[in-house]
Amino acid sequence: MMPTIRMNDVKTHRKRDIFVEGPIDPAFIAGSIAKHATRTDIGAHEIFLGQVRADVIDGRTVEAIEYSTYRDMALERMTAIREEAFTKWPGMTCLHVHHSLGTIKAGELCFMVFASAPHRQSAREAVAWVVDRIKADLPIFGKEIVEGGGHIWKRNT
Amino acid sequence: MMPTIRMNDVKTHRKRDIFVEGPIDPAFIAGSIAKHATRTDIGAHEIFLGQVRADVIDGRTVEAIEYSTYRDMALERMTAIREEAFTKWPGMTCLHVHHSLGTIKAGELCFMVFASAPHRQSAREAVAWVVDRIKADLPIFGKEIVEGGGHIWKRNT
Amino acid sequence: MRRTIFEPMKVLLFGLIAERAGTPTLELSAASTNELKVRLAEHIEGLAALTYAIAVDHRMVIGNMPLNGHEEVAVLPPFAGG
Amino acid sequence: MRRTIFEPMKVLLFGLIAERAGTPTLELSAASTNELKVRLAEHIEGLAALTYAIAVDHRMVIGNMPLNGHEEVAVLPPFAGG
Repeated sequence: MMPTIRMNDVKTHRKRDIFVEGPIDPAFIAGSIAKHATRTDIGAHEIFLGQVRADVIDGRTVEAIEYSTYRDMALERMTAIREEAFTKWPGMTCLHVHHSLGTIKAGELCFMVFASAPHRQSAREAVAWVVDRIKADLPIFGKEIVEGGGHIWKRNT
Repeated sequence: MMPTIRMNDVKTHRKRDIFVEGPIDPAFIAGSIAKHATRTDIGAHEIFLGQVRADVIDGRTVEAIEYSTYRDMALERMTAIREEAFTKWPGMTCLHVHHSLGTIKAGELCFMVFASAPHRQSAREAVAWVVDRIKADLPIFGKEIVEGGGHIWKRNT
Repeated sequence: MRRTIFEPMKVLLFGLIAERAGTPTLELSAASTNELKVRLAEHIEGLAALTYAIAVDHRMVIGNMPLNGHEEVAVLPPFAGG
Repeated sequence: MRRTIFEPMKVLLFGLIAERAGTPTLELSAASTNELKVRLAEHIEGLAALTYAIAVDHRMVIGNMPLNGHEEVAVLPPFAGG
């Protein structure tokens, strides 16, 4: 049986790969921003960026986080989150998500959620909600590498 | 009489010029993001960007907005907003604001509010609050240039 | 030193207000913001139909306020930043 | 076609759980997720002290759930994305 085609299939239903090897480059973010210049119905962009913190755990400083994932499940969860976001904020023009895998050093960027909309309210609310959902629902694992070579497994609270 | 010196004078009390001539370049935003890599106490960046929309007003499309300001008052208001933001979110690491003056074409960026903090909640709340305050309190004026050469004075609602 | 209302003071105009006045500044005499509004209406055609606010020394004035002529006075149309 | 519990199935392990097991996959026989937990504890030392969840076909399992051996089963430590 053919699945029902909805009008917003193109923007919501593709199972995109959000994962990138290594840190997210600020120049990549600039490119992502610049691409929206042709969408003159957009009035507001909201961007969240996660940066690896040099936390001190039991007196030892975190030097990097090594991220891994259960990729198939994560992408399936992400597709569901994306669809729900477009249902909650139908005015949203687009939503871009990237998460790093591999070793990301303190000070480097590991996470980006970028929403655009005609007005700021949708973009703002969507980014906040999507960031929170990704942190809670996506099977992504982080090994905090501390100075001297040990590690501690990170957990979102 | 000497003014009382507070610990956070450096980060909150400078009267900075937030205004830039012309649109905000995505490459400039990338540079601003990249500069934070040395601040390894930061875990979250939240960025709001305003983009000029090609709204259709009485059947005529907006091609650009020409921004002007009452600069001295705007910068004084901005300093007060900045101080209040750092009081409300003491955990915030930094706050960068830029607003364009002159002619900004549809699709170009005219406004940036960029907050960083150890955790996402402060950065998120501060950006939302600062964006709203700037729109309500700063004497900035916008002339929407429509196709054919006429104009309409914009007003925030 | 009390200033007489006959000494003119420089009033800054912005956006739509400056456009309607045809100038970014006016020299007017007024001993209060309410009196200033009357003077402005004499100089700017159709001002009564426009929304505007008076700022004195970078602060929005609510209600009436006396002026001594040494303040920085501005006439501001609705804000449109962001 | 009912599968016997003696046929082993491949269980995916992640993060801290994979580290403790010393492998990213285990071959185990279990007719339910509760039985799977017992089998896992036999193979992974100190598992009882760890927080983990079972996902079946990419969905988190709450409570017990029968397994037919054709599902994709994974053992997940706490998430740390973002």
